[in-house]
Amino acid sequence: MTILTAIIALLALAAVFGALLGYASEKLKVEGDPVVDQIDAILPQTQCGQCGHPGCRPYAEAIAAGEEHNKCPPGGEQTIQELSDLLGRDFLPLDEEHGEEDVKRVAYIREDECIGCTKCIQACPVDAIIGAAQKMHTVIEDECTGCDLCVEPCPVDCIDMVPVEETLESWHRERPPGVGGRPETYIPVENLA
Amino acid sequence: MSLILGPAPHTMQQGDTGAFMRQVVYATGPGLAVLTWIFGWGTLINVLWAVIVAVAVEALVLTMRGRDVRFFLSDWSVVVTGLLLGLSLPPTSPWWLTLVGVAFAVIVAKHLYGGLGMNPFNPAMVGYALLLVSFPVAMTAWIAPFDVPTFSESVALFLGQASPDAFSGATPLDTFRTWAGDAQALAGHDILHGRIAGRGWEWVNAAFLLGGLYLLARRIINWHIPAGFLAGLALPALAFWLVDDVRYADPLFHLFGGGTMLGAFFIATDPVSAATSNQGRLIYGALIGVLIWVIRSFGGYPDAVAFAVLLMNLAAPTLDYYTRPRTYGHDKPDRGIG
Amino acid sequence: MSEIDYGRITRDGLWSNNPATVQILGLCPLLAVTGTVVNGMGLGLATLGVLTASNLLVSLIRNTITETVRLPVFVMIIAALVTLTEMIMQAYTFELYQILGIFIPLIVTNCTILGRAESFAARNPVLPALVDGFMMGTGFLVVLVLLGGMRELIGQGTLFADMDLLFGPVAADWQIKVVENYRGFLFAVLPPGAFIGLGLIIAGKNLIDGRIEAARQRHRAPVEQGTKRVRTTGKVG
Amino acid sequence: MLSLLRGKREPIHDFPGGIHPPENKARSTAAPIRPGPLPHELVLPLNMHVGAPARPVVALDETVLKGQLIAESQGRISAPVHAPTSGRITAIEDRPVQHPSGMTATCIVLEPDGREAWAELEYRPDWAATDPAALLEQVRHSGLAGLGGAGFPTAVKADPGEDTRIEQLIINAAECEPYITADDRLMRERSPGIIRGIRMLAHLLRPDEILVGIEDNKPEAIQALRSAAEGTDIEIRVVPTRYPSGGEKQLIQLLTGKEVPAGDLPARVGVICQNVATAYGIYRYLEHGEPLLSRITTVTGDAVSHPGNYEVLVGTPVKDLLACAGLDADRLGKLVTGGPMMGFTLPEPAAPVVKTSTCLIASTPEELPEPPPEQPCIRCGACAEVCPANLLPQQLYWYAKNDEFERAQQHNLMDCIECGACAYVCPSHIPLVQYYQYAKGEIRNQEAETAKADRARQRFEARQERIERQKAEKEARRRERREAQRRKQEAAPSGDDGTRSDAAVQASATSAGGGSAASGGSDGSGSGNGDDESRADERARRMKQLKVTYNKANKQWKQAQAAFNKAQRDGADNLDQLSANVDKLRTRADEARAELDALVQEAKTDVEAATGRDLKTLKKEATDAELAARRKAKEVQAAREAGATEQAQSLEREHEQLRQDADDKAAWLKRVMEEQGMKEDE
Repeated sequence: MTILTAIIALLALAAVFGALLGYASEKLKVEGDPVVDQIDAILPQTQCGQCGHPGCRPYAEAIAAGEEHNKCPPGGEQTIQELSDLLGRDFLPLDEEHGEEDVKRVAYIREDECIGCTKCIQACPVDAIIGAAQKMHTVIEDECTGCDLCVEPCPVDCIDMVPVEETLESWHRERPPGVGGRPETYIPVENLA
Repeated sequence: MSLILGPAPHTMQQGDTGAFMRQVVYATGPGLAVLTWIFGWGTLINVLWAVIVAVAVEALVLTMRGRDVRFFLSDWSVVVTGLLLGLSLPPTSPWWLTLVGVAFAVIVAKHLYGGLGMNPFNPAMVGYALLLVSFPVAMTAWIAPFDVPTFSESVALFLGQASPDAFSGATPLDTFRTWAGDAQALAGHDILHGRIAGRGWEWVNAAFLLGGLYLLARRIINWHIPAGFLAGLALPALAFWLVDDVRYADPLFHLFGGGTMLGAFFIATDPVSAATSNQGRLIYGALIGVLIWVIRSFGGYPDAVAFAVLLMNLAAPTLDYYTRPRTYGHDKPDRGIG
Repeated sequence: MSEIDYGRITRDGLWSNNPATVQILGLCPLLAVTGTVVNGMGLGLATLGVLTASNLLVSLIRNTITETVRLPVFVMIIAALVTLTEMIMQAYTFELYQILGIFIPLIVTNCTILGRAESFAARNPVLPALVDGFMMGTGFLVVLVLLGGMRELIGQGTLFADMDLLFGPVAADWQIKVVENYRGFLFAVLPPGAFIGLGLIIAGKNLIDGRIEAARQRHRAPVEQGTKRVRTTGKVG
Repeated sequence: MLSLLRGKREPIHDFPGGIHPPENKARSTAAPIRPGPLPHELVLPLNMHVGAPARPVVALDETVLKGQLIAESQGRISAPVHAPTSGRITAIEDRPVQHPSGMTATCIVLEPDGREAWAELEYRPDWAATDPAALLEQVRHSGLAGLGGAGFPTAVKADPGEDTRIEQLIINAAECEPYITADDRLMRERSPGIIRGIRMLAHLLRPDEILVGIEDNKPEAIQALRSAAEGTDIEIRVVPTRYPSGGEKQLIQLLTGKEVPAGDLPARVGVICQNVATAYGIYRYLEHGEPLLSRITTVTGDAVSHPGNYEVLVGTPVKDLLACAGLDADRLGKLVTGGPMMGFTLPEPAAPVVKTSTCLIASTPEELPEPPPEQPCIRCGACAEVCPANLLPQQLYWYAKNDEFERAQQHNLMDCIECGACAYVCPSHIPLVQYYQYAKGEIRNQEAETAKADRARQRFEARQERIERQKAEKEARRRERREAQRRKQEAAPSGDDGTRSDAAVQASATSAGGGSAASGGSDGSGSGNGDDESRADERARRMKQLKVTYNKANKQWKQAQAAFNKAQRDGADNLDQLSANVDKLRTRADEARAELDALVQEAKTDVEAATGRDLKTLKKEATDAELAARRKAKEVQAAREAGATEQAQSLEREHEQLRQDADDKAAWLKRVMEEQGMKEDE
């Protein structure tokens, strides 16, 4: 008798909740996945391809599809951290197979040596190089993402990747050394008559 | 020659954390003296021992954590922790009791959370609660007021060579709790009636009140927490005492009994674990007061400062969250995440 | 999943993905019943049994249940198994059953069990699921016993007291009095002691992991950098 | 002091917090204003103001006269620079400027000739009768920029826009920072000029009220101003001495009770605030035609023997000014420009005095000592009590320390005015302001980076789109050409057999079944070309072989390269040998690749020859057909959902056709490629 009660009870429950689940799965369907946009917004948009994808957007799509989120050297640890927060994944150290984090750089064309071949213009993913065939080219520094894709195609090796220099506008005080430290520094000064 | 560089401001107010903490140490002087006068040498011995243990454990932990021992000891915070815990323990406490409490306070309640400034709970009270929960008998063995053991007896108690049973007597709070509601029995206990409140303890509390007022005068603490604390304790006590003066003790008895003043001026005011805004501090203090009254009146433990403070330590971040001031130029306080 | 690495499953269960110290699952029994070794072991064995059996059953039926009803089905399986275990304990270790009380039925809600069913058994063949259940259960059991031992030692000064509750009269004299005339440290027996004890165990594990990782770092082969780069700008003349 | 406060018509409002640091003002107020030195060179930075740097309008070696424009303003928020004395331009180059980083900026260097020969100046003594708009245009050329230390171009501030009504014009004479007495001395000695300047500002702004806010620790200045303002509608309001009452927002709050909304300008609440020295500068400019050439700067500190206020030519190197004030270099510890609360330490004494230099403190190490090391925050809340903006400095500190910038912003970090009151009272000596400056700087840089990333994304996407479009256009053109050619051929009388390629096209098209242009033709496509077939087979075999060879060689080469790299890192001695090996393997790989490429090319040409179209076109056509079919399928779906059954049915028929077409084209493509021994990926 107990067994019978148990079976009946379980069956009844199964029927009721099964129906409920069926109803819910029909009514509460979720579609679309805006996470790609969110990931893309975090990626640094250098379009450098170091992640193994042709551009940041494709990599964002790949991450959303489950690829590791530690393949972006220009973004570095901060980007990995932000992606970890967004996706609820564990923080991973940067995958060195894709390169290492470096200071921000921009391309600089040594204009005397430029032969005007336009190869770098074709290579630049963000149209940050201007010039025409047989004419000298130059980099729009503000638009250069530092992807260095233009360096290799240059037949005369006249493109340098130079570190972005600090300006009076971008300079700010460093974070103090923390508990136990002094923010102070001494500098030697001469000829102060 | 060389120029010194550094961030603004280039001038600073006198005083540092260590100086603040030293003021707290000085302010406990009257209380310590009265405790010793009423309960004998045990308190003094225990306080000294607690401070020694606290400093030694702190130094040990700092060494293990690879920190600059001298620098971190210079803030005197661990001295205050040891001191407050020592003051809270019964004068009959054996050395190991103090050792366990202080070591736990410094290691678990302070350093496991990251050291000074990072601990969510008042370390001294965590140590006290641990001891009270683990060793209830030893922790309630107070000496009857003015029934002072000799110095050698105190030392023997401290070394664990004498049993506290021979000396211990109930405190006024304990007595009242036991006999509350029984008018006849209450009348028969003269420990309940001193000049202001319960015998002996009234002077202890008066002395801590004096020390607390000194701290207020030196602007080491703000008035908000003690005021809220005392009001939160006295008001419900007054209301219920007016309704039934046999079942409930009178407000003066609460204010000058047990660890009230020590708690109000020295323990609840620990800035690290308290609420930070003035409004928050007022609420924080008041809720501690109410909790103390509730636990004393209806709970199973004779005094309640430690539990009330620890409970409100938990609530402090929430209070801070809801008492955020309105920033200049904003219409209303922003309460985003955090 | 073409190849099943049983070594890996074992390592995961016992160490690198231990349900108690890494996943921090099943805290309720972990903290509540580990006052002594015997309590911890009793509950640990019960959990081990349920976990192994539930992994087995879930793996068996994994291809026949749909995504939407999997949770009720898993819970039903686990609930049935726990009820069985409860009955068994009632029959053979009655005193222990009484001591553990509500925590035996509460195994139903142990996240470890549902977690393994969901994340492993439902996606793997029977044998790996069985091994995984057993190893996870063992990992959990080890932590329960360890924590029980720590708390018993500090709280009462003994080890393996009352083992006869679990193993019958043979085990009656297994008790070891580590400290004579111990006063007892109630704190360790109370729940806060369990939290701190678990914290210490986790800290110890992390310490060892840190050492291992450091040693591995030292012997790691250098990685070829930037070998996986592609051009985003198509073929460039 | 109290008597001064009494009898006010309106009560002084209050601001929260504030501190009372030691004033240290007495020693520099004792002496009257003295002239500064005439150094052997003046260094004039082009960005002495907030906004875009000025643009030089003088050439190297040019001789300039005192008051002559040497750099003009660039854009709206900018200010021009004038020659502070007559002399010769010796350089336009990067020089160290007054900046906490000690970095350089472009400066014009002027070598004074000592003649003090004035350029021709423009007077405006009739300013009261001039139209404010014209007057404002005039002020733009004065070079004035917030002399209180902020450096915001005065003309921009005096022009709140047509539709903004100014209720209060506030003249900031509070000078709340310790040590600084420049405004104090100026008011004591030159009140009439200041009052005239204020009236000129009032003429520009037409405010309802004119309020001068001054701290009660300057009784002489108050007296002087009061008597000068006698008979005007200028009201002198005395406020209690409390730092930072001279902060713009705090002074507005003190005098009017108004708060400037976060992230907005005072004009938003109908208030304009100008510094008292700026008002004096306007007076000098309009009534005497003299642009901003010099300013009153306080030189003080224990390391100078003649502390006081100096009327310094803009551009005077700090070290020359210090020498003039009697600097004892051996005792110098910190060299602070601005006040001790908000000023910064100068790393470079060669930097010049600029328009915003209110004060120079040459302190001894005892006077402004280096701060003790930072202790842990004990959350005492002292900082929150003194914060004039009602922030929670200790929370901001935690967030800045842990780089939680988002949370810091939620706690209104950006409303911090960096007054330093919190750090002044902190018992743990935490350099709070530095934490905030760090966090603010990081946030600003991050915002700039995000903006740049957005731009990069747009440019990248635009580029991709353009490339696609160009490809499509090229394709369209090619197809058009071919179509034209075909039509021409069709129009021309063609023989029975036609050209081979024509036949192939027709045959293929027929076999594909979708080519409507094809009329009849044989169905055994490709079978007629036995020779070609065997050639294609042969090529397919060869290509397969080559592929294997290439892959193998390539792999070997990569391995060899890696081995070589490793050897190089380890410093092995057989580098040459390895290197040779690498080269050899590379050559082999390259050769295989070249041959393979040639074969592929050949295959492609054959395809073109066989079908009349190149492979790309075929692919493109197949893709286009596929896309069209899919699009139609969507339309069908949409129509169904919309309930247009009839429409859906007709669309369905169209879709079927398109689908058929797409499948056929795909099949055709595949077949053509197979015929030529190529795979999809070639």
